[in-house]
Amino acid sequence: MDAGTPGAGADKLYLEIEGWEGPLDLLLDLARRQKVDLLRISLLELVDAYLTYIEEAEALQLELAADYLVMAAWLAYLKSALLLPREEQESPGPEELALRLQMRLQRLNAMREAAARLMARDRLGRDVFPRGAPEGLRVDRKSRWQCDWYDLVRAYGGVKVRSQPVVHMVRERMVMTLDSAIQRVSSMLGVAIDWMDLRDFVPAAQDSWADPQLRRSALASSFVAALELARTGKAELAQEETYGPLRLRALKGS
Amino acid sequence: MTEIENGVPDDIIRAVEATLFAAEEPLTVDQVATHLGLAGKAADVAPAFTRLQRHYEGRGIQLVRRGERWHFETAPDLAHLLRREKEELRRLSRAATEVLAIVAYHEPVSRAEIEAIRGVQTAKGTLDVLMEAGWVRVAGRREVPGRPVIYATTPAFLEHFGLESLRELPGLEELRAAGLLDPVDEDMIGAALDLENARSPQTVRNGDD
Amino acid sequence: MTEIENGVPDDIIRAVEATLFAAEEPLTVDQVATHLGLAGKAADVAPAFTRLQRHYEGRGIQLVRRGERWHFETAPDLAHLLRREKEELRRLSRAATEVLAIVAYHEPVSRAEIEAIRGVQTAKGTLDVLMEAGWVRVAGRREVPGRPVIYATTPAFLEHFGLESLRELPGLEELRAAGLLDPVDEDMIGAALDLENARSPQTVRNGDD
Repeated sequence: MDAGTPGAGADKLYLEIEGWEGPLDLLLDLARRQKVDLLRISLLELVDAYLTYIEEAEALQLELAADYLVMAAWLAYLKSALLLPREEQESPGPEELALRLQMRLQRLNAMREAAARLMARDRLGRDVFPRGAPEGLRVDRKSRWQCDWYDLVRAYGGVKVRSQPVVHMVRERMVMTLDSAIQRVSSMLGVAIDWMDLRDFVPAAQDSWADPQLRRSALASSFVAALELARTGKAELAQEETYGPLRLRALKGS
Repeated sequence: MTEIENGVPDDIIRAVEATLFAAEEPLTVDQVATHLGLAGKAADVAPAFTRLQRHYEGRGIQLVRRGERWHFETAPDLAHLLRREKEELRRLSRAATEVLAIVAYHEPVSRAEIEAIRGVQTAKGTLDVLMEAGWVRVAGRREVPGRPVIYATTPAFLEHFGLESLRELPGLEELRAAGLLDPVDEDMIGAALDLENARSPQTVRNGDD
Repeated sequence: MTEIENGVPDDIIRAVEATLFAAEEPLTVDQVATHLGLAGKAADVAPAFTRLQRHYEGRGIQLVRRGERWHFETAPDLAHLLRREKEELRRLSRAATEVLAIVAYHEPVSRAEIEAIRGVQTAKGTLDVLMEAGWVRVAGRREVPGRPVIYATTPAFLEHFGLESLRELPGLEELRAAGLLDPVDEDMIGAALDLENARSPQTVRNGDD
């Protein structure tokens, strides 16, 4: 309420009405002015006080919220019901309604007082204080990355396999080259102690050598390799009959 | 108790003390246990809290429990020495303080129920202010026609107002005993508006209860 | 001392305790005295500091003096509680593993070179992860146009993978022998054979060694 407003009674009333939190609030305030326990207030007196207030406000042509007027109408009804006994009593009767009104006022009053007590407690930040500069607790989530040697080298192998140029990748050309045949035949001869059949130089028919075409190329390359090794004096060849097994062995002293 | 009062406290007590002291917000026993690498062993850690609480009794600092959470704060009787003028608490309107009290004493409670107690419509902003302050939260919906939103208080409410639990609300038992916290299902204003039909079936039923 | 150790501390001690606790920064004896309305009576207040300091000895919290200012802090031996590290084991992604392998086999290597070898663009984040893991470091810039950053492995890399030096990483021949270059489909057979062809001259030469 603005205390600076020139304080005629009418102004005061107006300002107070503005300050109420609804008609029940106004009613509660009027009830408290009787200065008795809410259970023992005079309801008729309370109704009169309320109606007087509203009438004065209307006389001053103050704008009142509709619910104040509704409350006034209801209170007027209650008052008449209380004063004028009727033959056919409605249910609930006026005494019951009056009791309920009292209960409403008590409830609101209880909450108003509870609010005041709540606000008056030792409040954090006003009366009691938390630590001013807490260090704070931090949980740093740190990733510990896992990777082992096998993953690493395998990954590199994967990259290498993937990144090889693929231009020569034609199936028909899956062959054993002469170079590799020479290397293979000469290294095998190096450890052989007896004659070896040329066909034994061809890799076993398994895994990547399972392809018969590839094995034929290997046989051919091995044959040329055998001739080459013989030519350079590193091996000798023998064939007992035409189309018979071609055998070779390392030349001693080579 | 003696090893706390007179001697060196044990490791768990020291660790709990340091953790709560350094924490930026109140912590539950579980949270402290987890922080100390004792997750799931709250039962081993819990006694340290009550021992610490007793140790700090009467000192300038207290260890307090608010709901499930614990924190250190200054002793309330020193308020006059510590109060800082510059730090103005948010001033709550009368409407807001009333609504807060109604939520706390009746929770969970719908807006219609709050309005029934106050006999006036509650501005949306009032609940917003309380939620912004962190004291009130939406606690779901009531499973009745219209499924109204219901409100309840938060742990921060207990912390701010220094309550171990809602059971500590001032006068709670008396109010309950006087029937002043019973559910309000009667809208007097509505009944008044409905003057001619005022003696509606519901009202009669209520009267018969 | 007894009234502190065993009983209720006196009012000044309590007030100093609470003031230092709630303070946002370390305070001098004078500042605390002024705050308590005892300006100019620092001599009356000062003993409370040393008594408090002694009270907190061995506890989880300590009252410490830094220069002229006093403040509470967590006991030094409990400092590890303030910053706890929680380690999460995470497997390196395939992409990251490949990049790591390329760095290890080719170091120092620029990002563009890594991408050329992998044949795929390398997300910046991948290298970041490897640096976070502590296995890869920035090893400078290559003195070519654009001065690209180049990467290399760290000692932690060798340690983690149990290597004395990068030379211990298996060569391609060894990878093949271990089946790590095994083609995954038919077309790859050709690639593998070509690879063998490519290496053949060296192999022959090696044989001659």
